Amino acid sequence: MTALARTHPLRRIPHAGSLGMILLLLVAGRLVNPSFLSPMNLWAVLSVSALLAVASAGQTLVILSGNQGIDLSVGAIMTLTALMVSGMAGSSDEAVPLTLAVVLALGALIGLANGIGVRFLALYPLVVTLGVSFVIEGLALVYAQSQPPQMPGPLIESIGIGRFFGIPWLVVIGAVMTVLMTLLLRFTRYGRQLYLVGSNIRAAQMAGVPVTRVVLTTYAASGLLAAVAGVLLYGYVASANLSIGAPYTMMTIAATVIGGTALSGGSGSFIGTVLGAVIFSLISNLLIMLGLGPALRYAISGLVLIAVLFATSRDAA
Amino acid sequence: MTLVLQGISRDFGPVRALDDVSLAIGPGECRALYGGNGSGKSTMAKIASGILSAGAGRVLVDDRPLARTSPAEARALGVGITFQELSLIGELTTGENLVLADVPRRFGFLLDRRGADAAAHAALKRVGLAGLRGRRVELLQTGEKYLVELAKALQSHPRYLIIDELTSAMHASEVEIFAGLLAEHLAAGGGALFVSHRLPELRRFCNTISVLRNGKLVFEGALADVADDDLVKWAGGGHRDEMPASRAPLAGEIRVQATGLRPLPGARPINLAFRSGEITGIGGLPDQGQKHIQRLLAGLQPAVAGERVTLSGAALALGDSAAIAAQGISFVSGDRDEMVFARRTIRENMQAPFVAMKGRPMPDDAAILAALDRLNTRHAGIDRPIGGLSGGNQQKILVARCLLLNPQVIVAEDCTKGIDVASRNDVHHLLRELAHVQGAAVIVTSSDDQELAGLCDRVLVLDGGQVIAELSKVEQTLDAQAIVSAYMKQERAA
Amino acid sequence: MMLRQVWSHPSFPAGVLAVLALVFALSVNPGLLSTGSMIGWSTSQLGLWTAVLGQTLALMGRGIDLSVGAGVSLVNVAAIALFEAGWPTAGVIVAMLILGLLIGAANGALIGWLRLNPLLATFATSFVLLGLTLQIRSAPGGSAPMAAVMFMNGATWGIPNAMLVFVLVLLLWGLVARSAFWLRLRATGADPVRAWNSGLPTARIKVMSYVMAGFFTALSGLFVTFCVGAGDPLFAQPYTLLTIAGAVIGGVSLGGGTGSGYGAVLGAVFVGLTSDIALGIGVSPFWQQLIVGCVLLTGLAVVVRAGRWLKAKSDSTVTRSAFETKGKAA
Amino acid sequence: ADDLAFLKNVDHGDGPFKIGFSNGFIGNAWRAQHVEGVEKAAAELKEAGLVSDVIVVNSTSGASGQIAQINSLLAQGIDALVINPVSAEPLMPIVQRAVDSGVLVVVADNPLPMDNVLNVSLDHTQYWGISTEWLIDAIGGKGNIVAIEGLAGNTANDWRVRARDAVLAEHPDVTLLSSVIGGWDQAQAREAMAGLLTAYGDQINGVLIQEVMNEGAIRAYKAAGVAVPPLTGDYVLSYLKLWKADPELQSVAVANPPGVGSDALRITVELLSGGTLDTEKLVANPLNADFSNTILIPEPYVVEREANTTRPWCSEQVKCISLDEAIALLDGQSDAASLDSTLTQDEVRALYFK
Ligand SMILES: Nc1ncnc2c1ncn2[C@@H]1O[C@H](COP(=O)(O)OP(=O)(O)OP(=O)(O)O)[C@@H](O)[C@H]1O
Ligand SMILES: Nc1ncnc2c1ncn2[C@@H]1O[C@H](COP(=O)(O)OP(=O)(O)OP(=O)(O)O)[C@@H](O)[C@H]1O
Ligand SMILES: [Mg+2]
Ligand SMILES: [Mg+2]
Repeated sequence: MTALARTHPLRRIPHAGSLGMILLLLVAGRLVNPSFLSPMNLWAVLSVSALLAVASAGQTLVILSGNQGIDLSVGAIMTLTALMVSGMAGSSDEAVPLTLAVVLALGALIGLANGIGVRFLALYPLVVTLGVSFVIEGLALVYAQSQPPQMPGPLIESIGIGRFFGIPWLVVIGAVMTVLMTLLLRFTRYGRQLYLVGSNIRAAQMAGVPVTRVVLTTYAASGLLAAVAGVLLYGYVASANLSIGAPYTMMTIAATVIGGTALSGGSGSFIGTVLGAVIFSLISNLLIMLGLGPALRYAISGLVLIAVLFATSRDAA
Repeated sequence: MTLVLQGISRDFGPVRALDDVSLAIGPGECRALYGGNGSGKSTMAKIASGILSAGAGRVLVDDRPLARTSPAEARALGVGITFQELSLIGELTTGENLVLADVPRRFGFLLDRRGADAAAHAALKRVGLAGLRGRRVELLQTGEKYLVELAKALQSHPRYLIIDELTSAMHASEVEIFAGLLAEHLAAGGGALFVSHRLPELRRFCNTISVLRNGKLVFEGALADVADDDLVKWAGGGHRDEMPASRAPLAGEIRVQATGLRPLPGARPINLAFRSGEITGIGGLPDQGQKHIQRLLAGLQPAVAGERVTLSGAALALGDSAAIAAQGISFVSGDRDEMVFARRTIRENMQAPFVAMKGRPMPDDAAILAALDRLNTRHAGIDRPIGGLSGGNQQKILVARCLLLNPQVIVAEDCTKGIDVASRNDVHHLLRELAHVQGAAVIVTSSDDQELAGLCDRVLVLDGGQVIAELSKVEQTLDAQAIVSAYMKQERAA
Repeated sequence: MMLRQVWSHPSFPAGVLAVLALVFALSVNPGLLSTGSMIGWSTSQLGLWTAVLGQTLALMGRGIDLSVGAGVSLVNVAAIALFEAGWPTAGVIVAMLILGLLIGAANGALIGWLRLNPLLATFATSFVLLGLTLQIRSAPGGSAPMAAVMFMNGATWGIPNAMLVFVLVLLLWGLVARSAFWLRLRATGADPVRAWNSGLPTARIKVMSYVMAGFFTALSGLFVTFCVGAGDPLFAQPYTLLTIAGAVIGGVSLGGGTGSGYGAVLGAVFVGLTSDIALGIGVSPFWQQLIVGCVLLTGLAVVVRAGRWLKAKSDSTVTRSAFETKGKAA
Repeated sequence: ADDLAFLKNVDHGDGPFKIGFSNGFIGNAWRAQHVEGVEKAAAELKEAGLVSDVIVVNSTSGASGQIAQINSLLAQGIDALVINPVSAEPLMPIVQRAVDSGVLVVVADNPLPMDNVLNVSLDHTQYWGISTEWLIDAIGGKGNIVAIEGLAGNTANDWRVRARDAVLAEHPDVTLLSSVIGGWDQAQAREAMAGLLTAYGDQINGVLIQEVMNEGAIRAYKAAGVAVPPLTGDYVLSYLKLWKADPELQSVAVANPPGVGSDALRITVELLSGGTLDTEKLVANPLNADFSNTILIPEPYVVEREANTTRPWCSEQVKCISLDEAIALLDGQSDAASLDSTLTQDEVRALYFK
C-alpha cells in the first residue's frame, strides 16, 4: 500500500471518493444549518456512524470473502441479541458478562450455520442468510415472549450515552473496532487469506489456503460482530423490539459498498466501510435537519444514495 | 477488399500495449500474428473485432470504418473472431450459442425455434458436431468446445476470420477439421488473422506474417522469407529451445507412490510412482485421466474409493489441498482463471502459499524480485495488480512462486499454455533446476507433445485411464513422435 | 427422454414442494377448495404471483430488484389517485402500465447504463418510490371502481376470475419465455462478458429486462388495486423479499441465466402457503413465525440442493450416453 | 336494532362458537400483550363453555398475508372473525366475503370503513389529542414544538396526526417546527431527535412523540447533555420507571390499551350468545361518519406525575392517575408491559349490552 502511494502520489489518495463525499455533505450541512458542525451534532453523527460501522464489520468480512458473499442475517441477529441482552441481563450489571458471552457465542453459532450453508451445502449466501434470518426472527419472537425485555442496567446504559474523556463510548468502541479490524485484515494470516479467497477461491485452494476454514470463520465472525452490534444498538436506545435490527441489514451492505469494498469480493478495507457508515449517517442527519416530511425525505434519501453510489462504487466496465 | 488496421495504438494505464501498428489482410490471405507474451497480439485481435477500443488509429473493413467499440458492429461488417477463452455460454445449449448473435425470429420478437435449430444444425455440421446442438456447452469436452467456437465464428459468414490461439487446446484430429474449414474460407476469398505461438502451425496455415515486439511492428512480409530463429529472436527470447541434453536424472528415491488410482470413472485401478530429481510427463489424448491424477496429487479432487498416495512414505490427506500443500506439494496450472488473484498485487500472488501455510518464513521483496528475474518476468512493480500483466507474464509469476517454495513435488498442469517460446524456455530451465538440482519430483502435462518430449525425463502415455506406454529419455525411447504414435495406435485400434 | 426433461427441469423441485404444501393445506383445511376460498386465496396472491415474474426477469439478467414492493405500492396508490380524479378504467390501466415501464426504465438505466450495483441501485430506487407513494397517499384509503373490484373478486364457472386473469398473465409470460429476447437475456445473465463478446448489446438487454420487469410490477400493482379495491402505501412492502424467496425456490439462479417464470410462480405459491402450514399445525401464535421461517429455510435449501442434484444426474446421463454412442460409432 | 347491518350474522345457534382471530403483525411488546390478552380471554371463554375454539394467527407478510390468512380462517368454518387489521381498506373485499358467507365480523383496534362489521376501536384522537393538549399546556400555551411520528403510511399514525393537527389549529401561538418519522423504532427516533436538536437547539420547547420511541428521544437529549423539555411519554413500565427516576422529567402518558383485543373477543362472544347491543353506545365510524357501528374504547388512563383530575379530558372512563398509581397498576409485570385495561365478560355485558 505505501509503496503504491509512492509510485502514484496524487492519483492514489486512498478513499478519495468517500472523503470528497464527506466533505461535500459537511459543507452542505453547514449551509443548511450552521450548527451542523457543532461538536454536539458531530458526536451524535459519529455515534450513529460507529454503531453502523460495527454492524458493518462482519458484513465487510463476508463481502470481502467474495463468491457472492453477503449476509442478510445481520439485522435479525442484532434484533435477537438486543432482545436477549435486555431479557437476560436485566437491570443490573452482574449478569452482563455472562449475557455477553452467551449472545456473542450465539451470534457466532448463527454465523457458523450460515457458513455451513454456504460452504458445505454450496447454497448462495444471499439465499442461506435470508432463510436463516427468517428463522432468527421467529426465534426472537419466541424468546421475547418467554423473556420480555427489561430496562438496561448502568453499564449498558453508559454504552449508549456515556462518554470517555469527553468522547462518546460508542465512538470509542467504533475506533477500537476500526483499529482491530484493520490489524485483522492487514496483518493476520486470516486477513490475508480472506483477500485471497475473495479474489479467487479456486486459486486460493490451489495455493493451499484452508478455504473452508476461512469461509466458516468469516461467516461466524460476521454473526459474532452482528451480535456485538446488537449489544451496542441496545445500549444506543435502551429498549428493544422485534424489528429493531431489521434496517441494519441493507444499511450495512450499503455502507460497505459505498466504502469501496467490491461486492465481487477480494478488495476493500474496513476504513472504507467506516467512511461509508459516516456518509450514510451524515445523509440521514442532513435530511432530518432539512425538516422534510416523510415522503420527500424518503425520495431525497433515495436520490442521494444513487448519487453516492454513482460517485463511489460503479461496477467496472 | 481488405481488412485494414491502420496506425493502431492502445494504452492500458501506463502500459503501451500497441504502438502505431498497421496491418492488412486481403482476400485469400492468412496472416500470422506473432510475438512474445505481452507483445499485443490479443489486443490487436480484440481491436479488430470491436471488443476493445483503439486509442489511436482506425479499423477499416472493406473500406467501411468500424466506428464504435462493438463486437456486434464488427460482426455486421464481416469480422468473425474465435477467443482463446471462448465466447460460449456454458448454461446455454450449443445450438442456442450458435444463433445468439442473430436470433431467427417470427413476428419480429418470437424465437423461431425451427429456424434456429436449422441454422445451428447447418453450422455445427461443418465441424461434425451437429448431433450435439441440444447439449449444454458446459457438458462438452474441451476440444469440442473449441470446434463449436469456430463454428460460431463462421456462422455469420465473416469475410475476415480472427483466430486467437484456437488450436492450442485442440487434438490433432480436431486441428484437421479446422484446417479444412480454414482452407475453405480462404478459397472462398476470405481473409484470416491467425494468432499462435506454435511455429509449425503458423507455417502450415499462413502465407504472410506480422511480428510484434513490445507493442511495435517489427516485421511484416511473407512467412517464407523468415527463418524460425529470427521469429524466436523477435519474439523476445535469445535463442531457440535447443533442448539441452539434460543431465542424467539423479537416481532419486521414490518420492510419490500412488496406488489404486482410477483416473477415469470405471477404469481399472493403476499404480504410479514418481522419483525425486525426475521430470515425469503424462501424455495422451485429452481427457484420458491426466487431470484426475494431477488434481488428486494436489488435493484438489476427492479420492475415489481405494486410492492412496504416499509422499516419502507418509500418507497424503487426499482431497485436502491445504494439508497437501503444507506437506510440500505445489500445484501450478496453465489455467490462469483458477490460479491468479487478479485483483491482488504481484507480491501477494507470490506470497499466497506462504500466507496459506504456517511455519514458512514469508519471502521478502528481494527474494520475490530475484525469483521474478530468474524468469525474465516483465512487470511494472510488484505492488501492481497482477491482472494487468499479459497472460504469459502472469504464468511466469506462478512458476516463479514455486521457486520460492522449493517444494518436494511440483505438479504442473499445462503450465506453459500460451506463453512464448522464450518464456517457455525460462520455465523449462527452472523446472529442470528444481528437479535435477534441488531434487524435486516434477509431474507435468502439456497440450504440446513436442514440449513433453523435450522437457521430460520420462513420459507416461495414458489412454482410457491406463498407462499404455512408458517412454524414457535415458533409454532413448522418448520423442514427440513416439508419444503420438503411442496414443494414435491405440485410437486406430479402437 | 421426455421424463428426464420433466425431472431435470429447474422448476421441478418447486413444483413438488408447491404440490406438497397445497396437499397439506387442503388436508388440514378442506374448506379451502370451495369457490369462495379459492377466490380469497387467488385474490390475495395474484399480485405476488405477478410480481415474482418481474423479479424473475431481473434475476435472469444477473440483476435483482429490491424495489418490487415499493413499485407495486406506487402503482397501487397512483391508480387509486387517478380513479379518484375521475379517470376511466382503461385510461388508468394504460397510464399505470406506462408508469411501470418508467420505473423499470429508471432501474434499468441505473444498472445497465450507469453500471450501479443492482442490489444497491434498486434499494435506492425503492426509497424514491416509497417517497412518491407517500406523497400521493399518506395512509390507506380511496377506492377503485366497484365493477372492476367485483369482477376480480368473482368467479366464472366456479373458477375465480383472479385465476383466469392469471392464466392470461401466464400466456403473456409464455410470449416472453418464447421470445428471442429471453434467449439473449439468459445469455447476458449467465455470462455478461462472453455475451458481449458474442455481439450482444448486453447493457441494452439489461435495461430492457428491467423495463419488462417494470411492466409486470405495474400489472401486479393493478391487480392489487382491483383485488383489494383501495390504495395502501405499504401494502406490497413484503413482496420484495417474498418474490426473491419465491423465485429462488422456483429454481431461478441468483447467478443469472437459469430458471423459469413458471418455476418462480410455483415458488411464490409455496411461499404464500407457508403461513397456512403454520395455521394448519395449530401452534401458538408466538411460534408461528419460527415455523414459517424454518419451513422457508428448509424449502430454500432443499429445493436448491435437490435441483442441483437432479441436474447433475441428468447431465451425467447425457454425457454417459455420449460416451456410449461414441463407443458404438468407433 | 335488528336492522343494523353488522348484526345480520349474529345468529349461529347456541354455541359453543368457533372464532378466528387474525392479528396483523406481531413485532413489539404491545402486540404481544394484545395477542396474549386474546389467548387468555379465549381460555377463559372456553372454560365457560362459550367458545369451542379460538384460532389465533399473525400475519408475517403485511396486509396481503393477512388477507390470505383470513381466507384460510374462513375455510375452517368459523362463526365469527375478529381482526386487528394491518391496514383497513385493503381488507375490505375479504371481509365483505366473510360477511356474505354468514360470519360475524368484529374489528379490533383499527376500524374498517364498512357498515356491516362492528368496530371495537381505540380512540387515537384521544391518544395524540390529549398528548398534544398536555404538551401545549406544559409549555405555557405558546412556543415551539417538534414531533416524532410513527410509521408513515400507517392508518393509526395518520389518524393521530390528524388529531394533533386539529388541536394545533386551535393554538396559533404554538408552532410545530418539524414533524419527522421515527417509525416506532427506538434507534430511528434517537437519530431523529439528535438531528432535531441540532437543527433547532434551544428553540424546542416541547417534544410530541408517540409510544415506543420516547426512550430513544430522551437518550438523544442525554447524550447531547441538554435538559429534556416537556416530552410526551410511553405507557410501558420501563418508561414509567425511567420517568419516576428522573424528577426533572415533565411528561405524560396516555395509555393505548392492548386489551382492546380481548374486549373485542368478549363483545363478539356476547353478540353470538344472543346479547342485545346497546346502540346508544355506538358512535360514528371514524373512517366513514355515515355508519354508526363503532364502539370506541376510550384511552383508559392519562398519567401525570401528580394526578390532575381537573384536566378537561378526565372522565369516568379516561382516568387521570398519578405516576405512582400507574406503576402500582403494573406491579409485578415485566418492564415491557403496557398500561392496560381489559373488561370481564360481566363488564362487557354491563357496559355495551342491554
Ligand atoms: N485489460 C488489460 N488491462 C491492462 N493491461 C492490459 C490489458 N490487456 C492487455 N494489457 C497489457 O497489454 C499488453 C499486451 O497484451 P496482449 O494480451 O495483447 O499481449 P499478447 O501479445 O496477447 O501476449 P500473450 O502472448 O501473453 O497473450 C500487455 O503488456 C498487457 O499487460
Ligand atoms: N482483469 C484484468 N485486468 C487487467 N488485464 C487483464 C485482465 N484480464 C485480462 N487481462 C489482460 O488481457 C489480455 C488477454 O488475456 P489472456 O490471458 O486471455 O491472454 P491471451 O493473449 O488470450 O492468451 P495467451 O497468454 O495464451 O496468449 C492479457 O494481456 C491480460 O493481461
Ligand atoms: Mg494473447
Ligand atoms: Mg495471453
